Amino acid sequence: MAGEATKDIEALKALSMIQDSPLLGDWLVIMPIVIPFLAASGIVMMRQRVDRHAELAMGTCLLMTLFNLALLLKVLREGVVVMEMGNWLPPFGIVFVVDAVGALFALTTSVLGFATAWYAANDLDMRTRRYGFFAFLMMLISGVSGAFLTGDVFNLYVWFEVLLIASFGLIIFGGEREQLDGAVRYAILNLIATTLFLIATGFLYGITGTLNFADLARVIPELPDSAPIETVGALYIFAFAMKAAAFPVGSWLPASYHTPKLVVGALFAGLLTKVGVYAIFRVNSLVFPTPDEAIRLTLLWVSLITMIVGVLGAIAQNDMRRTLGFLVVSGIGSMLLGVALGTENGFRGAVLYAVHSMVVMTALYLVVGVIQRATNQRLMTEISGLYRASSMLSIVFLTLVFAVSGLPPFSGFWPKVALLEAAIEVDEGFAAFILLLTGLLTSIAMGRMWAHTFWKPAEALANQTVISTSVFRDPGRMLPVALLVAIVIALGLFPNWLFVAANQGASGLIDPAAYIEATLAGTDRIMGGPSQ
Amino acid sequence: MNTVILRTIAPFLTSLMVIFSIFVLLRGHNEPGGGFIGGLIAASSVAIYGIACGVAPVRRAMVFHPISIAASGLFIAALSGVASLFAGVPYLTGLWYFPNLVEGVKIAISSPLFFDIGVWLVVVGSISSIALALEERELD
Amino acid sequence: MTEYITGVLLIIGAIFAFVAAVGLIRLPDVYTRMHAASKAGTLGSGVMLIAIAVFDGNADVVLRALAGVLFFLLTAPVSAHLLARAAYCTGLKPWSGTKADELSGQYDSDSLHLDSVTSEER
Amino acid sequence: MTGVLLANVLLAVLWAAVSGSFSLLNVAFGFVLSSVALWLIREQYGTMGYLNRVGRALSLFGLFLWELLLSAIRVAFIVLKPNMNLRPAFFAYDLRVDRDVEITLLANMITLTPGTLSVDVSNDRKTLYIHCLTADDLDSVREGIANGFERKILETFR
Amino acid sequence: MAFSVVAPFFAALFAPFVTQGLGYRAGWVLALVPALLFAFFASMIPEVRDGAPLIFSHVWVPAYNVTFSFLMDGLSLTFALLITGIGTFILIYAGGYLKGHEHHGRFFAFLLLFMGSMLGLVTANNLITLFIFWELTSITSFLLIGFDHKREASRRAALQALIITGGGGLSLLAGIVLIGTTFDTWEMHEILAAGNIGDHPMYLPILLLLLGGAFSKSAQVPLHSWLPNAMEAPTPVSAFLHSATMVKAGVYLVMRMQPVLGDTIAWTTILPVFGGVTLLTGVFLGLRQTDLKLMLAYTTVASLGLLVMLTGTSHPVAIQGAVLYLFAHSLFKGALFMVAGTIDHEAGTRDWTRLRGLRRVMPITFVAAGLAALSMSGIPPFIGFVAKEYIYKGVAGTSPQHIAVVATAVLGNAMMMAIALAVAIKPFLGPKVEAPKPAHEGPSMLWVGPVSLAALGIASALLLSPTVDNLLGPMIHAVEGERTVLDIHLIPSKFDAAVMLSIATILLGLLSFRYYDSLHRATLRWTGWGPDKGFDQIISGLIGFSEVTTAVTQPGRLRTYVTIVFVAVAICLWLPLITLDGLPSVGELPPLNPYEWGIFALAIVGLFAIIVAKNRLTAVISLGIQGFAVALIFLNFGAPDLAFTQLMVETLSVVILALVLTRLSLEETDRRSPSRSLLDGGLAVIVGAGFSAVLIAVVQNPIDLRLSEFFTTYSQPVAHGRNIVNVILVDYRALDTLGEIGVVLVAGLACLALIRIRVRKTSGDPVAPEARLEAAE
Amino acid sequence: MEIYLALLVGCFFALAIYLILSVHTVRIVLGIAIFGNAVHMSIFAAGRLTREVPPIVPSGLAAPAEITANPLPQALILTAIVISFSLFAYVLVLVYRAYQELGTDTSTDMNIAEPQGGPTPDPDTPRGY
Amino acid sequence: MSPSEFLDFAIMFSLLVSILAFLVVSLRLILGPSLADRVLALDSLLTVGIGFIAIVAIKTGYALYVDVAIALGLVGFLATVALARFILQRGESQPKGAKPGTEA
Ligand code: NA
Ligand code: NA
Repeated sequence: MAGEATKDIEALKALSMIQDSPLLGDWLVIMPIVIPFLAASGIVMMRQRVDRHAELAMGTCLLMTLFNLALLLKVLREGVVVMEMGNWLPPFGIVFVVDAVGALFALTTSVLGFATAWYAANDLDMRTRRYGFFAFLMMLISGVSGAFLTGDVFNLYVWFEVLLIASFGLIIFGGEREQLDGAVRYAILNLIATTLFLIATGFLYGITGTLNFADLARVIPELPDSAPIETVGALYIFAFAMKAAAFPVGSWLPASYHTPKLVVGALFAGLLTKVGVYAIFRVNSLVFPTPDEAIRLTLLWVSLITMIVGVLGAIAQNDMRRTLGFLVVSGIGSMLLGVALGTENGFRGAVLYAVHSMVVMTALYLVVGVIQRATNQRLMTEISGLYRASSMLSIVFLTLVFAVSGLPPFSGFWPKVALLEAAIEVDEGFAAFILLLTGLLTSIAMGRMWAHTFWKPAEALANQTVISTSVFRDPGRMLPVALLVAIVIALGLFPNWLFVAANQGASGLIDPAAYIEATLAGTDRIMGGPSQ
Repeated sequence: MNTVILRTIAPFLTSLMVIFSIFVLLRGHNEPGGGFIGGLIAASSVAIYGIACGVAPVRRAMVFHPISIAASGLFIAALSGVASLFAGVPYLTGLWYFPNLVEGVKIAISSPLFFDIGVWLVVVGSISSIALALEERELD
Repeated sequence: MTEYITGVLLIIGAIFAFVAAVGLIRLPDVYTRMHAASKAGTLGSGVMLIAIAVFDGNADVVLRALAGVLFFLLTAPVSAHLLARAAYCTGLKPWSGTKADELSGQYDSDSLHLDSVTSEER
Repeated sequence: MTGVLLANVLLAVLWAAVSGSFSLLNVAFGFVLSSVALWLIREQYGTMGYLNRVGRALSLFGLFLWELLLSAIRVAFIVLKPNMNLRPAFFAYDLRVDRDVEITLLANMITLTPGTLSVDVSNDRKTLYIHCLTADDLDSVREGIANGFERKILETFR
Repeated sequence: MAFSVVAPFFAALFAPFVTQGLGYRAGWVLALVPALLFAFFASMIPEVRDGAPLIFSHVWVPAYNVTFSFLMDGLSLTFALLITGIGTFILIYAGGYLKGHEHHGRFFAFLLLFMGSMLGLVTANNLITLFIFWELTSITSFLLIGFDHKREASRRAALQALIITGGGGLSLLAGIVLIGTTFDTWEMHEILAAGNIGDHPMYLPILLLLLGGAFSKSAQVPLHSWLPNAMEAPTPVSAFLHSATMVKAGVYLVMRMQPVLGDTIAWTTILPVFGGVTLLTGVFLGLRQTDLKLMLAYTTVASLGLLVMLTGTSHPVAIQGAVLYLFAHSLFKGALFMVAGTIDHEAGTRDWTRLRGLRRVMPITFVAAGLAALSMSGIPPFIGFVAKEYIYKGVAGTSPQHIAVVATAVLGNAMMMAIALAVAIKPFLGPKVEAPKPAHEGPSMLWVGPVSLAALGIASALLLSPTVDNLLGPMIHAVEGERTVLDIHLIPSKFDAAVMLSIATILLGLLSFRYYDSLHRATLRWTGWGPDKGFDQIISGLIGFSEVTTAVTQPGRLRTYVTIVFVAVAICLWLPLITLDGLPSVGELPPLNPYEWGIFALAIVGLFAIIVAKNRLTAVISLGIQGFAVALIFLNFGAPDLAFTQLMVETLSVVILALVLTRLSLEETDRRSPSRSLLDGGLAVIVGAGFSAVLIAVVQNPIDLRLSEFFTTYSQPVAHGRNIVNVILVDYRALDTLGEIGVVLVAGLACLALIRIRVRKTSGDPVAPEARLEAAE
Repeated sequence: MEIYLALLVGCFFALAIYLILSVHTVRIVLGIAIFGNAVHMSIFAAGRLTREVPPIVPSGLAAPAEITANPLPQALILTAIVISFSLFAYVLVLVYRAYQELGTDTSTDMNIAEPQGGPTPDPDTPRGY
Repeated sequence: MSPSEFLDFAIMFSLLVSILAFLVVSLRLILGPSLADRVLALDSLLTVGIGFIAIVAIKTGYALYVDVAIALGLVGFLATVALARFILQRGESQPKGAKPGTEA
């Protein structure tokens, strides 16, 4: 009797669950979530041991970096890696599906997490830590990683919320009045964006009856009625464009990114908007592979205007941090351009640009953080004489100036060439022109910043800048920056592996057959499906 | 609030609500309820206790800082999924164990149960810590 | 039979709930309205919970329904007390038709300390 | 007293274990059975006081329920009559009970019974301030409370 | 080969340390690097002379088809030799020139970086590689021009150079990418092998884009202004980058692409016009100057114009002239710049109106200056003379429309001669006047370079045939794109038009020198707008434009942002519905129960109450009503868990609101003007109706319930739970729940931090040293 | 049935948006709360409505005997409700603290983070080089 | 009337009456006039809601909804407590027109 019941259960399990045990390597897929979750809860539990928080966070990020590196190599070698949470057949359970783009972004995330944790470990006071800075950091990283790795649209929403609330926590550290003002703007506008994401997901479920990306890719072409799904597509693109801070709905970013602590700004600049861009990749690739021409054109114009508006905003600023905020926006425009072109090369350019932008913007924020620590000033007109003060800082900053402007031989060059090629090959000459113009304007903005703050001698200002050069010799602050700058240079000099990953990622985004197959093959075997 | 009536009745209500919340938690897998709802009920009870008797007694009663309790919940929940690593199944796969305590009395120990307990702890801890912090803020 | 009892209990409960609502509208001030809300309201919902107990009859449901009723009986008067006190302390004047107010002047306006009055003082 | 209650509960659980069912009915039945058993040994351990008190508590509860019903009906009549003949008042009531639990119980009961509503207890716990709907004869109201709930509470708890 | 390009970069890394150890003498040591490279490249001469171009290819970015590859033919070899050869002298010169400067090591490093970049540029085979080196020269030039960073003029000049050459670089990049998509390769030798593409539809865009890069780098009017301003850089830089090498990169590119892009109407029109205008503008502006370096800079502009003009004719002999002139110019201009620098260094000024009679105190420098100036003037037997001969041969022998070209060439050359004589003779001859510093001959480091280069100017002419056979011949072949038979001699074989033009040029030059002062004053009369002023206007205009744009796009008002967002939402909702004809039709409606109407009514009442609420608490409680109504709706449609949660959450929301609002004192009325209310209301209704319409459209078609059926089937037997919703939460979709409790935890933590953080009241201190957190426990 | 709910949801959205467009931060917060409710009901309706039968397997059965309400949207909404609540609590506390520290609850008066609230260019922008 | 018909009638009747009660109570909530009136209205609303849930429980046959009703009672009490305190503190600590942000 009991045996029969057990047999029944086994039979039912065979129908509802994946039968093969996951390889140990498949666990790499979930580690970017589990490790920081455990670390974050550990940090909060150890509230009394504030001194250990930073070490725990750095260790976690380092471990994640190793795992993510292994994951990327695995993906590059074996193709898409899948893990079915709870062992349930997709699309019924939640799956993590990792392709080259996801793995690449997750790796970049953990590296940036490590650098910022390192910097923060030497920059933050004990009270900030006590209120959970590193826990927020861990949660932010897990949210971002989850967003990069998940294969389920509602789960993506959840990760968006995780990273959002973590960013809410981070943005308020610092104890300045303007932070609260900035945080209000940031919070309200971002809340609207994620809520729109949620409702679009509800509609999507109502139309298709499924939430799994791969399954959606199969179901949507069969739909009888295109109007609702196009609306949902428009809503998605809108919500993600807002998260990505694209014009005209990205005002929240320049309105708030300059207010938090610099190390927080560094994290945000590196990670947050890219999640929006990544979501656009996914949705574009799997859910709405052939969007309405109007949507595509809109996206194209949005991307171009975002580039220009962003960089013009950067030129107009005096506050160095605000300049960087606008540059983040401008970079988003470049990535969106790649998406809007809708070609494999476009996606490749966008992926390359995203990785570059993540590293460079984080590094720039950290460098500005060092500068502010040393000078206690934030306005370009109030800072000068840095060139003489530290050659190390000069090299670092100048490298970043050239990188962010897209000049070779640094990380910004390759994405620009790739995007340029993508634009030119589909005869979008104007887009190519705007892309190049943006690069030029960026070099103007950053070149002026360099001239004003570095070259201009300290004596040139009425209030001569007081520079505490000890900050520049503090390895705790300079080494993380140097690490990122080393990556910027390495990406410029040895971009091949990045191209390999981006090529594989972009071809997967254009033709997601492998993604779909990897996700649903097991289900098809059991239930009978397209691949049978 | 400094009234005899509320102060007298609040501890009683609190204990009642905590019991109810645990009941709702444990029963959630089969009937309406579960970790969230249970947690919200328990958090409500903490709020009542706090309003009636003040924050300090609540903090003493909870022993640990509520946010640490919440963190332990997240820890438990995240860890409950890792158990499946050793069972050779993917993350968060439900693992079930039905020991016979007394003859005929079957209870179920399962990873989803621990997961739900984690949910309960997180909700209780987190909401209590917000409420208590706001309550303390009132006084300063 | 259960159906009849259940039905009757429901109807009674609903009527009491309605009475409480009407009282809330018709009575002249917050203190008098509290009478309606705390008595009729509590009885109304209590009766309806008992209706469930009758209808279902399973021990666990009965027990919980009764526990619920008990809980309401415990909390409803406390709510009324707290609200009335809050209203009075913040200076909400009773209806002009109020005959007597022995509470008047007993609260200390800062600390909300409430003095006692003995029958002699009255 | 609590010791006896504990004994009662333990006996009920023992019954449930022995009879092999922890269903509510069975436990309740066990509780009644063990009460009977406790009653049997009343002379040796003085359990009679406990049982008496349970009986008085039940009677208090019954009185309360009845008053609640009456009260609700009375409110219904007042509210539904076209001309509500209201003569409300706040009055002070001198408490005889002085323990917090008893005061609370009394205040709650007063609220749920006809025409009266406890507003607050003075800080020295000597006076209960009550709001009533029909203040024609406050002294008889006071007397009703004193001889009704307050006396029963004192009987139950002392 | 790749190593030879990379070597200067490595040397640059060590330069600061070498300088730290050896002081200014490091110049001698570091000069070994280019000297050795020169030897290395010289060793390639026979191979290049005899055979096909050499290609050295290394794998670099196979995933993007970019190789680290180099092409060695006559063109690149000549350039490489010029770069390393002149570079050797420049490094030596720099050792003496900047002796004692605090950033001397950095300067050497920059110079070496530049040298490597320039070598890479001229030897690159892969166009992407070429571009990278191209931009590297811009970057190093930026650093070198701004070397004297304390002066605003230096910073301006550096930025100007970066922006103009960088902008041109972007144009070049676009052209390169276009070539890549057109030819499907970026390997130069493959592109050269493909032959002329004058007929290709993409020809004109490619040409224009490449010329954009070349003209900016080679300072063609109107992009020339950065070059004279770049004279802010220390003289070794001017001599090396801004005369001998970097500015020739554009010419190099034009010459390199001549076989592929040349000999079309566009080519032979655009290049000569720009080149000619540049030539004349250069000499005109050069005459205005009193600063020796600026005079030389403008003649450099002019020379670059001449080179572009000649290459633009696509005439074989003109190209021979161009190659000869390029070679000659590198030698004499490098020497003259160093001379000017030495004068400045020793006499303390470069103003020719304040310098006289230095020949006695600076004899060696004078000799160098004289030799170089004679070469520049095209006097035999200098290499400059040969160059001019062949220039005239080329332009005179061509068709009549080249009259203009001939006239331009003659006028330009004559004026350059006048300026050359002015530079080389005026400071040295005449009575000695008091200079700011007591002048004397510089140390050997300062004269080795100029003397050697000037001497080479005569030596190469005297040894013309080996020079041409080994070096310039292969270069000419590379530029012409075919191996023509060369007939180049120092002594003209017959008295032809070219000789006449040469004589005319010399006579005109001498005449101009005779009346140099009045000529100089005459040019000064013309004052007005120029591209240099335009640059400032463009930059400040850009800043102003940015400010205005940003004020519009980022007005700083939350309400504006929110309004924009919802307008966009309205468009997203309605546009697809309308354009795709997806407006839902409401057909038969199933009846609602009366009490369901009641619940809906309750919800509406709650909403209404919020709007009319005059104070916070009313609004909060009304919020409770609508939340309560939502819970009843959930309950009514079979969602007890939802109703349960909704009730709890709504109540807790009300509680937290009450806790928070205790301290908030808010406006009682919604401060909106009637028109604003109408606008907001209209937008709200449009968006709300949009959501309704989309939702109706969504539910019109039947839904696929696969997922829920699966959950229902396996909940009890496999997942051991009867409450399917809970099983979904803790099993099927437990990961959602995990993330969600993460949110709950972080929200708690964030609120805690928010409540505890103490905010400073003063806003005077712009940077928070530390967070102001209150110790809580 | 869904259509009725859709229309109701429209009202919720409209009111929520009207509130969010206000300049008073507390009204914005209330609007966000209602916005959340509207979204939850939208998802509920999008998953189709079934009256009264909850997705619970009766005791002793392996599967429900009759057609139940769609459980998946319920689970999604539950997750969303808890998340919205958390964010709501945060935003509320944030608005409260902003009010305390900035002294205003009116977004038009909050101009510290972005001081140049008007169309006039910022005179501080550095010029020159 | 058969038992089940009677029950159906009773359910429908009580549902309608409850809804009516909801609406009437909401009226008080909107009218006020005092804060205490509104809080009292909310409290009554929840009380009626408990009854409503009981009716739905009987209507659907899912007696377990009684838990929802109990929970509503619990949190309803909490809401009243919190709001009563809100009234006290609003009336006391911050008179109208007080400038915000004056503390700490
Ligand atoms: Na960002
Ligand atoms: Na749950």
